[in-house]
Order: sequence, then structure tokens, then C-alpha cells
Amino acid sequence: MTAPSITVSETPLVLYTLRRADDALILGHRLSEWCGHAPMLEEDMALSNMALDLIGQARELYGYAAKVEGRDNDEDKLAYLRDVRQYRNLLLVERPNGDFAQTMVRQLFYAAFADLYWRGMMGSTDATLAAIAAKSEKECAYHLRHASEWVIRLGDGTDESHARAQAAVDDLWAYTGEMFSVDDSERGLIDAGVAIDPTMLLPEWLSIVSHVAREATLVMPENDWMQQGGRDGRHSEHLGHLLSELQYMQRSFPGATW
Amino acid sequence: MTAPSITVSETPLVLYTLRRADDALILGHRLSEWCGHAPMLEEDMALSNMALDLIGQARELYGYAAKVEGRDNDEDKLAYLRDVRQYRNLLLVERPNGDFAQTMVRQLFYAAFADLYWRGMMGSTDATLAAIAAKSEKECAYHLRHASEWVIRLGDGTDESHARAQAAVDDLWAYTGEMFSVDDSERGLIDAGVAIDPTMLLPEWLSIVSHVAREATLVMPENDWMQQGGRDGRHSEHLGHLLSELQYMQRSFPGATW
Amino acid sequence: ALRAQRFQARIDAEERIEPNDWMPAAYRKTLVRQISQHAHSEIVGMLPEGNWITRAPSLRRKAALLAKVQDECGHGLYLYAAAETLGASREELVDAMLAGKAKYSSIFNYPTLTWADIGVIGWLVDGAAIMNQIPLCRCSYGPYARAMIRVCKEESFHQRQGYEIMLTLCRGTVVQKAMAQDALNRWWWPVLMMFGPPDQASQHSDTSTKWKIKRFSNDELRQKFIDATVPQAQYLGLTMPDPEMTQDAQGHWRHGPIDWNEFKQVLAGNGPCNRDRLSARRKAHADGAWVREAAAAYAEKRARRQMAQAAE
Amino acid sequence: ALRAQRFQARIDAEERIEPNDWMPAAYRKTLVRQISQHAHSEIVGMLPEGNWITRAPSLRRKAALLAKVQDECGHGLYLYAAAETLGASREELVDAMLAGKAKYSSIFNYPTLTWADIGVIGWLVDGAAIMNQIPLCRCSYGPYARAMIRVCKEESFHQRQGYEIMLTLCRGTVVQKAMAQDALNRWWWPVLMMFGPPDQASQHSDTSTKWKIKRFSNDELRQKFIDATVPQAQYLGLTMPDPEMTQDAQGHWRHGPIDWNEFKQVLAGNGPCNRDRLSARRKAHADGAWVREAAAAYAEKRARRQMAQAAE
Repeated sequence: MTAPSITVSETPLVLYTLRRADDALILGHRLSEWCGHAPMLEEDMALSNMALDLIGQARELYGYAAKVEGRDNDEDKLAYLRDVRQYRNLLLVERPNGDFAQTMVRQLFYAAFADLYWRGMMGSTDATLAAIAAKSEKECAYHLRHASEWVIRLGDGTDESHARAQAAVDDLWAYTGEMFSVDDSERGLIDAGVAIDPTMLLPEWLSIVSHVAREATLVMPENDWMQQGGRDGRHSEHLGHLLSELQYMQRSFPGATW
Repeated sequence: MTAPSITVSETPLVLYTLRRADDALILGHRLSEWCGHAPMLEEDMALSNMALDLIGQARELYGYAAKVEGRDNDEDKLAYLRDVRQYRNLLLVERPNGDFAQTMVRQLFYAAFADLYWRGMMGSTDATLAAIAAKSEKECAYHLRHASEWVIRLGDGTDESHARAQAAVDDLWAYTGEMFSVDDSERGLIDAGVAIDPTMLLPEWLSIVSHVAREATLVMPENDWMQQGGRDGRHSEHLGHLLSELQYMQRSFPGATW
Repeated sequence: ALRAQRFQARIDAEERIEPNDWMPAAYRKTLVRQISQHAHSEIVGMLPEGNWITRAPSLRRKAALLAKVQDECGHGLYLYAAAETLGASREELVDAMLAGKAKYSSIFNYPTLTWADIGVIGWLVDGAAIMNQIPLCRCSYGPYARAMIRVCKEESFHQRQGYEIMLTLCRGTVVQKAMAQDALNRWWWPVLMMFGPPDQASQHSDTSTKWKIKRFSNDELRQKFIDATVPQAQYLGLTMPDPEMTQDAQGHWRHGPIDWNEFKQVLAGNGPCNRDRLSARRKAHADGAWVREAAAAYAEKRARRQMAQAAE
Repeated sequence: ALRAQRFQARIDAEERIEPNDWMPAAYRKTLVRQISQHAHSEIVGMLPEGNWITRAPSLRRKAALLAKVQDECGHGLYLYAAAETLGASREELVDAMLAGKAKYSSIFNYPTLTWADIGVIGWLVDGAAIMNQIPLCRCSYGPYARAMIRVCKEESFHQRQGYEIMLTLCRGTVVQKAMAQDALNRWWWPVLMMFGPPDQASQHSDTSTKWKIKRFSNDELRQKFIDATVPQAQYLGLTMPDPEMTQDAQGHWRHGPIDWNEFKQVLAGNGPCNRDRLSARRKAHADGAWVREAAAAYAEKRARRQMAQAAE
């Protein structure tokens, strides 16, 4: 009977891996919500493609987290049987899709980070994470290119698309700081060379994002207050609704194999 | 462990009662989705009020269905632990809220029926159903009045509201026929005087609805093809999503008391 | 100046000021600001609880929650009506809120993440609101005082309901009890901030006190609330998320330092849900525009038709 | 007339007709209609399966389903491209579909109610599609035939995946097996209708056969499909929802009467999901209009800037 939530022994490495897995799954879920509803068929394809990449990353990361934890959890239990307070993803990735500009700006902010992050993680002393990084970096580089092109098109397109893109940048900006935050549980992994220090990535991330914004004729926000909480399971109200959909089957059919 | 779906012994009277309970719960759920998001505060109040009436009706009906069934089911098990194929509500009530016109036209179509229906059921030979009917009829009479007033305002308001109201009538019309359908399992109850024959209500329903439409300067559709299926659990895709939200807690915390 | 003296004398004599009475412009302004903020809080406050209506874990709880949120909407309506007696229109007040110019209670900028949050909101948020509002039932401005009497009655019902949700969780499974503790941990400090900044930092209190709009200081009310709440938490078997909380010789429970920077940030628009709350209200308002226009157009048409009939 | 004879001679010789070749207007029209209907079916077909992406019961299934729906979108794109070689623009074809003037496969007007429906769609709907499409790989019109080769390859992968979902359900719990049977019960008859009306009632077959667009009759294909499917159902341990189904002396499984009135109703717009499907596609199209406009505006700006630079 597996319908109730599982418990996870969150050692630093398990927690670290889960956080990245949750980022990938939740963002993949959001992108997959577009499937069949995108502004053009080419974007149905592209958004599904990115969603697939992210769900693939999530699966590898969950698998590794389960292995490191060494109990009887697995990728599906980790994805489907943790409640909202056990989810560890960034607040950014759970933001609702909104309009296409919101989706693409969210993707730009995340992919610009993820590409740098995974590139750095290719040098992790943890061989599994390094291998996941090598694959993920390639995928995120494509996501970044795709999102950048769209943000530029929207920002420098029509008055309406410009206004929507600027609103998206303004709305999502406060959720970007969490990507660069480090807590005590991660500090040790950074010192051990298992993880990289994300604060080191900030200047390059800013330069990439600013460059895209400039091309897109968009203004970077000056507000520097950053929201935090996702990494500790303090989410927005949006995540609970997403999980009620994501987890419905596993919650309703305890112990079944699919 | 109660997270998996229950089974229900659907004798004619249990099934009959469940069908009406499901109508009330699902429509109440839809109306409750407006709470905090209505076009004006007075409508937040009115929509919540109608939702409350309907959830109250659902609770009495589920309670009675559980009692008649005589197993260990109760109102919450019946509401939260049946899957989409076990739900017996009309397709009409699961239609998404859409805009305010869709919600109000749906309410008009249902309440015009429910008011007549419960008035008839006050004469049921089943004392419990007759008592529920007496209370429900009063509530539905108010729902009908409220919905009629709005449909008239919208239909005879601005060009935009007229177009939206007409679109709602056109979209929802095909879901009205199911209210007047009778299957074999209900035929016996009708013969026994437990239930009334809904086909008898059609002329008066048509007259009420046509009168409102005329006042509202709306045109009644000529399409007379009617959708069926809800009574047998053949729903639209919308219901599954509604249930994943409605049932999430009970599915995720098997056996807990709230 | 004579009118001002006479006005103050009436206040001092505990007389009620009514809409048509003369009043100082600053008194009117203070009241409009306070009453409308209060009204906005009721309306925005519908959102965090409304978030759980569709997911309430039993039909009984669903009905109670829906009724509660509906009550809050009703409170918003009385309060806007009270503000309107001072010459402010509901429309302009709402517009100021939607534009982000008028405040609402900072507590509603926190998210409801689990069902236990619904319990905690009833127990603590409504509990704190009642503590703030009971003295307002004797406020010098009649319409506000009368609205508060009605609001307080309903709020104390909500408060009991919330406490009962907590009690059920705390007597439930281990997971339910943990959920209750977690909700208390997240809400406790923001609830203490509901009483406003510490007395030495508070701005409006002096004139509000003189005008008998405010009868107790922020710190006094906060202390009353804590003293009432700690025994309730103990009865539930929950731990106060304040390691410095101790009972003093007079029996008062003394709290540790409050993070006023968090409060300032939430007021500045940086709480976890400020954007989501405003955008939800703006969306409801924008999506409903055509409905309100239709209602107005219909009312006008109807009035014209009746005039025409009367003229025949 | 001479050209028409030469054209028919090429067809008879199993030569491929290519976009720049002369062809009869009716041949062109028939192909545009058929290819675009096929493209619309792929696109509308994304919706019933897409309905389960967010609720797929395991991550592996979620990824597979997402990839599958993406493939369908890809098929839609090749097919629109094939139709465009005949001078029809994707935009006008899509507009006709959104306006309700062009058809898509009636099967997609049925709802996916449970996860088992995803299995059945892969197993039976894709299975029936393949049965229809394999002969089209030898269709006389080159671009269509080539698109079909690619589509068929992917579809047979989907079909195996669907069957494997069914197998897992049928080897799962009692509830899972019941879910599989229920899905088969609901989809079986609509799937049989995918092959179109019985031969004696079919309209387009004669010329289509002559032009080698169609190589088998509806009833022939339907029979092939049933003969292939019944043993698969038996292997799953599922019961065919047709009490009259019997095997004849030649080993063919003969079905009971099909309710062609249901088929007619679905084609007339009265299927369970016709309105929902069209409105979902219309909404996507309308909501995306500003995006497409932005992309066009940007492309134009960019081209202008490049021209200006080149001129310097």
C-alpha cells in the first residue's frame, strides 16, 4: 500500500540530487501542459521536446537519489509519493505557464542557469552526477538557444508581444535568485567537489540574460529582492495543484504496476 | 487503507440516489471554483451560496445512499473514493465554468429542471427522498431565480454579453436532454412511486427556459441531438481533472479522519 | 476649532460619531484608510483559504470552509459600505487596492500549502483578527463599530472551527500531527506581525488613540493574543516555534525577537504571494468587466423602458 | 484527355506522381482532401492522449506518452507539407478545420476517461490507422507515399507500446484488468468505424481505387484488422464486446452489426467530444495569434535591417 507519502532520508547528497530532479520534473511537467495547445505546431514539438529532455533528466536524478538513499524508494515513488512540503524544486519552475511569453522567459532564466550549471557539474567528483551533467548540458544548451530566440522575437516583435515579454521578465525576476543560493547541506558537497558553487555562475548568467534582454529591447528589473523557499519545501500555492494532477493515479491505485 | 476506489452495490435505489448526489456535488464543486474570482463581490456571495446548497444536498443524498446500501460506505467514501467511471452525474454539471455566461446558463438549465424535479419528488413514497426534496426545492427555486435574472441581464445587456450568452446556450443545449432520460433501473422506481418520471417535466422546463430566453433576446437552438452517458459513468474528459483535485487529500492520506 | 473641540468632547464622552455629523478631515481620512484596508483584507483573505475549497478533505469541511470564505466576502461588503458612509466609493477603494496603492493585511501574502494551514488560519489568523477587532466594536465611528460587532461574532465562530480542525489533526495520525506542527511553524511569526510594528516604531497610534479608533497598543494586543494562544497550543500538544518563549512572573508568555525585516519586505510587496494575490484579484476584476457592463447596460435599458411605459 | 490517359497509364504502371507532374484537378482535390484530413486527425489526435500526459502513472509512461504525442504532431507537419506540394497552404487547411468545414478522424471525438484508454488508443486506434496507412505507402502520389512510410514506422512503434500498456494492465491487479476491459468495451466499435462505411455505402472508393490512392476497400481493411486483433485480445485475456463475434470456416472473425447511426452522428458533430476538440484547437489558435504575429513582425524587421546593412 503506497498511497500515503513516503519518507526520504535526506542526507546531503540525496537532498542535493532530489532538488535537481524536482526542478527538472516540475519544469518538464509545466512544459508538457502546452502539448496540443501551443501557438504553432512547431512549438508543440519544441515544448514537448524540452519537456522530454527534462523528464529524462529527472528520471536519472531520481534513480540516483534512490540509489544513494539505499532504501526501497525508486524514481516513481520519489516523484509520485512525496507531498508538497517534501518537494524541493525552485519556485521558478513551478510558476504557472501563463502566456507564451511567461513560459519562454521562465525557460530562458532556467536554461541559462542550467546550461552553466551542468557544464560546471561535468567536473563533479561524483561520477554519476558528472555523467548526468554531460547529457543535460547538451540539452539545456538547446533549451537556452530556443528560449533566447523566442524572447528576442517577442521582445522585438509587436507592441503587444513586447509588453507581454516585459511583464514576464518583471514577474519572474524575483524567482531567479534562488538558483544561486547555497545552504549548509550543500556547502559540504561543494567543498568536497561533488557540487559546484552556483554563486560563481551568477556573473555569466547575468551577462547571458542581459545580452538576450538587450537584443529583445527588454529592460532588466531593478528589484533585487529574491524569493526563496522552494529548496526547503516552502512553495507557492501553485505546486499543490500541479501535484494533485501529477500524482492522482499513484495515489488512487496504491501498489499497482503500470 | 482506503485510498483505492471503493465498490458500491448499485441497487436501483442506491444508483438513483447516487446519481442525484453526484449532480449536486459536481455542480457545487464547479460553482465553488468561482469563490474569490467572481465578476463582483455580490456574485462571490451568490455563487458560494448556491454551491453550499448543492453540497448540502449532496451530503444528504450520499448519506441516504450509504444507508440504503447498508455497507460501510459513508458520504465521504462515496464522494472521494469512486473513480471517474463510477461517478453518475449528468454531463451538464461537469461542464467547465467557462465565462460567467456559461456558468449562468448551465445554472439556469439545471435549476429549472431541479426545481421542477424536487417539487415532484416531494410526493415520493420514499420519506427520506421526499424530505430532501422539500428542502432542495426551495433552494433550487432561488437558484433558478438568480440564474434567470442573470441570463436576462446578459442576453439583453451589451453586444458582447449577448454574444457570450448566446454562445453558452448553443454550447450547453446538447447536455440538457440527459436530465429527462430514464433507464430501466429507474423505471421500476418510477412505477413504485419512489421516483417521478422526468419526461413529464420536459414541457414545463421548456416553457420556463424559453420564457427566460425570450426575455433575454436569446434564440433557442434547433439542434435536438442530445448527449448521454453521465448516468452510466461515460463522462467527458473534464470530470477526471475535477476529481483529481476533489479527491487528492483522501487519496493521499488513506484512512485519516479530518 | 470650536467644532473640533466639540467633536473631541463627544469622543471623550464615548458618544458615537455618525455619517452626517461633522468630523475633522484627518479623522475621516484615517477611518477611510483603516476601514478600506480592513475590507481589502477580507477580500484578499478569501484567496488563501479559497485555495483549499476544491481540495477539502471531507464534505463537512468543504461546506464549512466555503461558508467561511463566503462570510469573509460578506465582511468585505459591510466594510466597504461603512467606508462609503464616509464619502469614499467602493469602486475607487477597490481600484486603489488593485493598483497596489492601498494595503491589505500582510498575513494574506503567505501561501496555504497544506490542509493544516486552513486550521491555523482559523485558529491564529482569525484569533489575531478578533483580538484587533474586539476593541473596534467600541470604535468612535458608529458604522464601523456596528460592522465590527457583526464581524467579530462570525470571526469567533471561524476561530473555533479552525481550532477544531487543529484538534482533529493533532488527535489524528502521526502525519496529520506533523502537518499541524509544520503549519504552526510557518504561520506563527507572520501572525505575530499582524498586530503591527512594536509600539516604539508605530506611526498612527497617537491620533487614533485620541479619537478612540484604537484603544490598545500593538504590543498590548500582541501580548494578549500570545497569552491566550500558548495554552491552546499546549492543549493541542504542539510546540511553539519560538525557542525563547518563556512565561514571566506575571504569567505572561514573552516572545523572542520578531524579524521585522520580513514584515517590511512583505509590506513592500516582497512577500511570498503578493504578486499572486494582486494578480488573482486583478484577473477577477478584468474578467468580470464585461459582466458588470452588461448589468449596467441592462439596468439602464430597463429604466428607460419603464420611463417610456410610464409616459404612455 | 490525352494528358489524362497518359496520367492514368503512369498510375497503372505503378509510377509515382510528383508535385510538378501534370495531374487531373479531381486527383489533386481528392488528395488534398484526404491528406489534410489525415493531417488534421494527427493534430486533433494529440488532444485525447495529451489529456493524460500530466497524469501518466509512471515517469517512464509519461515520457513515452509525451514522445508519442510529439510524434503525432510531427506526422501532422509532414502531412501538411505533403498537402502543400499540391498547392494548398497549411494556413487555409487549418482554417477550414477550425471552421468545422474539414473533417478529421471521428475516433478522436471520443474521450479518454482512464489510463487504459491510452493503452487502447495505441493498440487499436494506431493499429487501425496502420492498417489503413500501410497501403498508402504505395500510394500513387509520391510525397504522400513517402510521408506514409515514415508515419507507419512510428505508428507501429506506438502500436506495440499501446499493446504493452494493455499487457501490463491485464497482468496487474483486478482493478487494472477491469479498467482494460472497460476501455476495450468503449473503444471497440468506434475503432471499427475508423475504416469508414461499409463498401456498398462508400462514396469515394471508385476513383480513389482507379488512381491507386486506395488499394483496399473499407470492409477488406476492417476484416484484416479484426482478424489481427482478436487473437491479441485473447492473449490479453480480454473479451471482445461483440456477442456475435464468431470465427468462420476460413478463419475470419466476423463481427456483429455496427451502429452506423452513431458514426453518422459523430461525423455530423454530435460525438461526445466534437465541441471540446474544436474549441481546444480554436483556443490554441486564437491564444497563439499574438505569438505568430510577433514572430512575423520580428522576421520582417530583421529582414529590413539586413537589407539596410547590405545597402550601406
